[in-house]
Amino acid sequence: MRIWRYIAMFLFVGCLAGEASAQNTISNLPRKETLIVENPEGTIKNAGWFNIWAINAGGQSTGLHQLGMDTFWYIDPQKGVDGVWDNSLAADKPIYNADFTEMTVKLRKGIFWSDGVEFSAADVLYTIQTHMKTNGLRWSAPVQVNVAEVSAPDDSTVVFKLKKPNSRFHALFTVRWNAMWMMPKHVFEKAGDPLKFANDPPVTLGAYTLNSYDPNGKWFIWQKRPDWQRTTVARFGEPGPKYVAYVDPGPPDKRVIAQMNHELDIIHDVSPEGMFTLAKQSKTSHGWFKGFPYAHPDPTLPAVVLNAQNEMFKSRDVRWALALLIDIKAVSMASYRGAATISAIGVPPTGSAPDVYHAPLEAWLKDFEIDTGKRKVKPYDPTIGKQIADSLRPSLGEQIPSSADEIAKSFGRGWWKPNPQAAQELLERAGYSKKGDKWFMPDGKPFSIKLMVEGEGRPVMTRAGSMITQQWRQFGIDASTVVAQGSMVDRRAAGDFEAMITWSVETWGGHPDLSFFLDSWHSQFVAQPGKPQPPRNWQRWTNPELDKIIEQVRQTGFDDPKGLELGRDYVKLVVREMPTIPLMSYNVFTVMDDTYWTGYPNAATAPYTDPVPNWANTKYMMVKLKPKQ
Amino acid sequence: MSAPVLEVSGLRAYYRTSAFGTRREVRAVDDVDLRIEAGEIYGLAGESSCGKTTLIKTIANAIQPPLEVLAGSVVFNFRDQRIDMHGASREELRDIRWKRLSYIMQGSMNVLNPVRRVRHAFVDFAFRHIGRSKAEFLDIVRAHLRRLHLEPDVLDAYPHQLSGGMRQRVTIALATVCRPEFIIADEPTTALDVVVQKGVLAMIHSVQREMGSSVIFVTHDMAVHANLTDRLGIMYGGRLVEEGRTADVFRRPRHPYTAHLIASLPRLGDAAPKEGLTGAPPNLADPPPGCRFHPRCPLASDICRREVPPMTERAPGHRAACFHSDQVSPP
Amino acid sequence: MISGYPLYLLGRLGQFALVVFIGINIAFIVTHATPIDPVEQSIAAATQFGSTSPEAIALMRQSLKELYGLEGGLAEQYASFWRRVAVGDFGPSLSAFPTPVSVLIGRALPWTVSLLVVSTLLTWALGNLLGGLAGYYAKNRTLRLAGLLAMAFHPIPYYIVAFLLLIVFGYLWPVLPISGGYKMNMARDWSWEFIGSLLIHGILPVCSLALVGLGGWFMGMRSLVSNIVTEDYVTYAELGGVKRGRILGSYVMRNALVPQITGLAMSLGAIFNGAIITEQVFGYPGVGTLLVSAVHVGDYSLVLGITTVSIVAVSLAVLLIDLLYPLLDPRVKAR
Amino acid sequence: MGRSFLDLLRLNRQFAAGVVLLSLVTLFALLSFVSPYPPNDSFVVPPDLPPSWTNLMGTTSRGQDLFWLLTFAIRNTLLFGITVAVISRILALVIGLVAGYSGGLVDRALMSINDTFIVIPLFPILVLFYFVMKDHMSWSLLALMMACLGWAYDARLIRSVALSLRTREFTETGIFSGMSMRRILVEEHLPYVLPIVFSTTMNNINWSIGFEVTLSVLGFTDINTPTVGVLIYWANQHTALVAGIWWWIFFPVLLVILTFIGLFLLAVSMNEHIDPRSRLGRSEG
Repeated sequence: MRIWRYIAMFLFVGCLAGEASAQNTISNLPRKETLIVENPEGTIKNAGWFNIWAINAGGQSTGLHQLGMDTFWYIDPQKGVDGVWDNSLAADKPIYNADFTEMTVKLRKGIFWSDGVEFSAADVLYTIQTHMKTNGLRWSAPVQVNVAEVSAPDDSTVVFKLKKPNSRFHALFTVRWNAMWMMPKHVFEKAGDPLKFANDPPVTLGAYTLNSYDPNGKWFIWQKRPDWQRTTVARFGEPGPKYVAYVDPGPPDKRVIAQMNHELDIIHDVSPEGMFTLAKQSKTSHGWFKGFPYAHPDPTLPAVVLNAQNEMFKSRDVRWALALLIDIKAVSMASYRGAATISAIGVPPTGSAPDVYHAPLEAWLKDFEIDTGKRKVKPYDPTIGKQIADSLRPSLGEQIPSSADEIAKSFGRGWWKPNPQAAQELLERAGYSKKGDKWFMPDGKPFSIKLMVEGEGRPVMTRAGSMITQQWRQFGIDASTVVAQGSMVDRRAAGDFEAMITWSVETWGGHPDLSFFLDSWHSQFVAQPGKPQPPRNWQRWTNPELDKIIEQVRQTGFDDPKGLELGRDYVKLVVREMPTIPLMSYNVFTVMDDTYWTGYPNAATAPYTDPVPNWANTKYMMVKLKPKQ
Repeated sequence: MSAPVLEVSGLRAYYRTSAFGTRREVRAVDDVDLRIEAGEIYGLAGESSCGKTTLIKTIANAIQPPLEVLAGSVVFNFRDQRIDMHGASREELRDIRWKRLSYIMQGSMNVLNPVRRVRHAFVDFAFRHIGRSKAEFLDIVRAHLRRLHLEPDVLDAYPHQLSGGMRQRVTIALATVCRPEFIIADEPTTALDVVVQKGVLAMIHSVQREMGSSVIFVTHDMAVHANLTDRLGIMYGGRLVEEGRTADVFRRPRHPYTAHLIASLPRLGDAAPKEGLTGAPPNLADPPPGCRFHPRCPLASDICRREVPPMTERAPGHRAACFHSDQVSPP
Repeated sequence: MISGYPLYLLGRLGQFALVVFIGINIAFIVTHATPIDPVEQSIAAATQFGSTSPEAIALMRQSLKELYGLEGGLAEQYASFWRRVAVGDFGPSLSAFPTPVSVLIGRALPWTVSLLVVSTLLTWALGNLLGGLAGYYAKNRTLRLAGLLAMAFHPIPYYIVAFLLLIVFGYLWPVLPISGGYKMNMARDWSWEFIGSLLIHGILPVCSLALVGLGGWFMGMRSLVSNIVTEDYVTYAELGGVKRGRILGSYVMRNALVPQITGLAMSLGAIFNGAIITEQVFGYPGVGTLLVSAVHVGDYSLVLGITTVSIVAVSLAVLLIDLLYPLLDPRVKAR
Repeated sequence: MGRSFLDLLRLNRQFAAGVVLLSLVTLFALLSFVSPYPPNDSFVVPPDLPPSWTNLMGTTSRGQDLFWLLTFAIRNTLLFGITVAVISRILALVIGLVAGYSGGLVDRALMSINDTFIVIPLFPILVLFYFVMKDHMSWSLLALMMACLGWAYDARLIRSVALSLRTREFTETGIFSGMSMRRILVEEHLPYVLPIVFSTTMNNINWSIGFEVTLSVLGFTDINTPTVGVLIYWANQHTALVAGIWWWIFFPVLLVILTFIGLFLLAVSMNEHIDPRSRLGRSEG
């Protein structure tokens, strides 16, 4: 069969030809000057759309909001380059009047749009006014709800008159992942309907402009502005990469392969196993922590969210019983293979929170008691973080920190000790009963819980969920995990679930103020069953005491130390009531490859920002990155 | 006298299968000798699964596993070429096929490619032997068809558009277009109704007369043999049991099986129902010892059960394999 | 018979129109039955991670509803859907508002069509050729081995095959690109360089589809052929000394191809659904990814757009096959 | 029937091999009833162990013994495939034969329905069905749904054979001798289309299992019922392929291949047995 020989030869030659080019995935750009970053949005359906103010019409973390956008302030989820708070377009912090009905912003001077036009108060005015008169822009609703009038007494001052007092109005312009971005007036006023304008190519305020993009939405390449000195990050130095490519690298296995081939400098997130594989096989790859647990704890708190409008979870005793049936060590192993940062309280254990909340409340937690009806138990076990570290040490050795402080930082502190006996007593007090080895509700129906998880979108949480239902099942509760692939957003909003793993707590990270999520927990926002619930109080839990705390926070300034006290009150309240069962921070396995670039943020020596590259805050990473040589 | 066109000697062809180590042999053709002279129509008769078709396949070398030729030879003596069918190369065989040796097959319904027009069959089968240009070739074919009283239009028809009898005529035309020296006709009339059958037989007869070809004509229908063939061979259980001029065989059969076949022909004025043979045809995987017909034979004796009766000449040109040849009663 | 053909044609065209109409209606009903609300999806997308004031949500919901034109009832949407489809417009996508659905499909379709036409034809031709040879030369060892391989590959879930290829040629022996349809930052100018890049990026997707698809055609063809070789007309042609190549081609394959061509037409019609897993694994652009993401976010305009294109394409393929069938198999009278 | 089964087993090597393979797979699936571990419990054994004598097929990253887990998965997957195949075969046979035989208006009407099922794209429908069913989605529902969507193609195939059978003489003989449609279809046409039914059964099972895996890979699955798809789903979530846990993928795939080859051999040998022509060819003397 001579034909086979030809085929083999053809393949061989083809492969040789391929070998040269397959190594290099970008054409016409020097790899050494290019940073390749994963965009977790994946393929962008409408790639040629760079009007970020029109909802959904295009990608956001394609580099567009990290490298192209800017607004008044940034709060860093970690320590920040120069402190947590950065005045970006603003020259100073927000200035409120006494009753929080007016906010004044002083603008930084000498900042230019990428087309050479200077940024000024007129742009701000245009942005706000456009949102006031146009419905359906990304920030139209919050602007219309809050702003009565906006004015610019001079070129670098903007004054917002608010419809009602709001001590957190600046949050709208303060980047935590994103915030309301400023529009280039000179571009948009010529563009007609701002909802239908594609803004391609975008005129940017950031240090980069668009170089090229794939019409099919697989990649976006940005290029450093020659006048980068006229942008806000210039205060910290020159951005390192000349080009930044945001790509859709495909499923997790492929991201691992791509980084092992050194064709993906930053992986946004990957499975724990993928992270371990990279740590083992690629000398140049590393995570936020130098060794285990590698991942960056995002200021997000995955929890078992119990739908408070469901009869089953109305009793605090039941909620507490469910918490006491969870063995967090097993959950940590099942979800993150131990690489989790656990938290017993309703604040993510990251950024400034451990110092402000976790450490100071440790003593209170140790003494905290719950009454099972038969006896009082102290549920808190402060050694669980250490136990997790100890159980990992035999297989991972050196990588596992040994100082109590380090352990607390990487693995968290304590959690609730599994206590089936107490859970049984609590359930019995709530009128539940056990017949044979099955539990029944007071109305005689079997006690059955469907725990909803997100599936593919959050694989680690799916794993945690299946471990938790397994533990509940072993206790005699008819628990099962259901995957709400695709429909999670709708079901979560509509309250169409019994229990789910998601987060209703997100914080600034670097800043201890809790209003970011807490305000939405006020009972005034809780929707009727079946009606959509505004983010983030997915548990639809109401409590008069909580309302009181929230109302007090609203009247307290953002940086007022009194806010911390109120925050701690909130923590104590939710520990007593257990409306959601906090598990751990959302650890993101962002993996960075040193082959072409150094200077990435890390926990030990450079905690200047969050490495997770879809955060708009990563603009600060660019100025710290240096070519490897 | 010149050599016979076809010489078959000592031919033995078995179906051999083996499953899980168990060998199975079906002795479909066992020790067959026959000769066919130039220009004669030789008939081959016998009930179904007596080995007729296998014999023909073996003669034409159309054998495929599990059929194997174990012994014997098949030799054609064409006018200027002698060919051993089982010793010749593929190319040699291909050369004689259709030019010297052609075939009219059983089940004429399906012998033509259903998705192509009839014309292509003529091209595929005969063009390489006739040569010339395509147009000239088609002219020759048309002339041939006309000679056989067929409309040349049939060339442009698909097989399914022709009636059964028509298709069989086309097949005969196809088989004879190269004026072959030898034609194998395997039950060409079996599926046809009586009237059509008669026409087809007449056609074969006239073609054969015209071209002087030799024909081996297989059918189980004794009436057809009586009307068409010059000589007749009777097969039973994989063996040739009687052979002679057709008229002789009909007049004075020398084998009880032949007698039975002839007796079962309907005749005018017959009132009594025909007496059937008892028993089933022999299982050729495990044939009875001795004469294979003995279990069903009214004349069977001890020797028949022990020894295989040899094929011996009982009258000039009339051979039979029976120990009790003399006792066979004429019809 | 000829005089009946126009009548038959008319009837068949009517059936085509009916099938398309019913199909699109089913698609309309099904897509609108989705519990996924595009407005909620947009709100979630706009409020995830970032700062959100709960008071603003209700306002946002209302204005998005107006913007997307979802205010009217189902009947109204149905009417406007048909009004638009009649002029070949599927309206704006709800998840990429205000970009028209047709623009989104138009961007993805060329990739899908070229990838799948190439791989389908290649697979079909190769599968049938090998299958035909294997059925005809049943004893040939190489062909038997090929058959065994095709059969072993056939049942492996496609995802696994694709990924194994990716690991082998993208990592262990990194000779082929594993992502995208062409190199990043390359101008789509139809230069030789660009075409070369297109081809080399297509190798793995095409091969993966071929590896898995080959077995089906192979086995189908082999069993068809092994039935056909016992047909009288094949035996007869062999007795007639017709060349083996000619027998294989004009007698055996020609007859066996009739059902295989039907299969081919249908697979070609079905390509408008895209190759979802291929696109996912190889990061290849195409309609599949678009469809999956549209389904995920409840963008029923887009789902309906893709579905309608696919319905029309498959129906057309079926129609063509029915009209051409008498040519392929003259035994079947058009009726 | 029993005799011919034994005959086939004795005489037809392909049939015997197919039966042996399928028996092994079935036996393996039956082992699920004596599994020491419930299928949904994780971390019952140490994770990530390669195959060894104690864990024949190794353990998964979820701390499950792959051998026992796979017994459940194969059982459910087989049941799934067979359910889809049987239901859709019945639909395809009835509709294909009746349409092909009747012709005319009946044919036109049936083929319109048939074509509608061919043209509506499966994927969005199944996913939307999944959305609508929410937590009630189970493999049996999915099987039912796929059976309802998976018959049309083969019905068309059967119809086309039935169409050409209709033009054959024996059908007309049958009609003239006064056989009822049901009898002609069952006694005359069915034997001719049975080979198609057998080979399409295999393809249908393969198709449905493949589709189940595709949906699983995309995450549209009920993770509480282990199937081959769910196994791959979990393996995927743990990036088993790049993490070097190859056995997590290898053994499920191996079993699927064995099942498929078993079915294939069975289909081929049954076809030979049933097909009137090749049977004649075999016994002809």
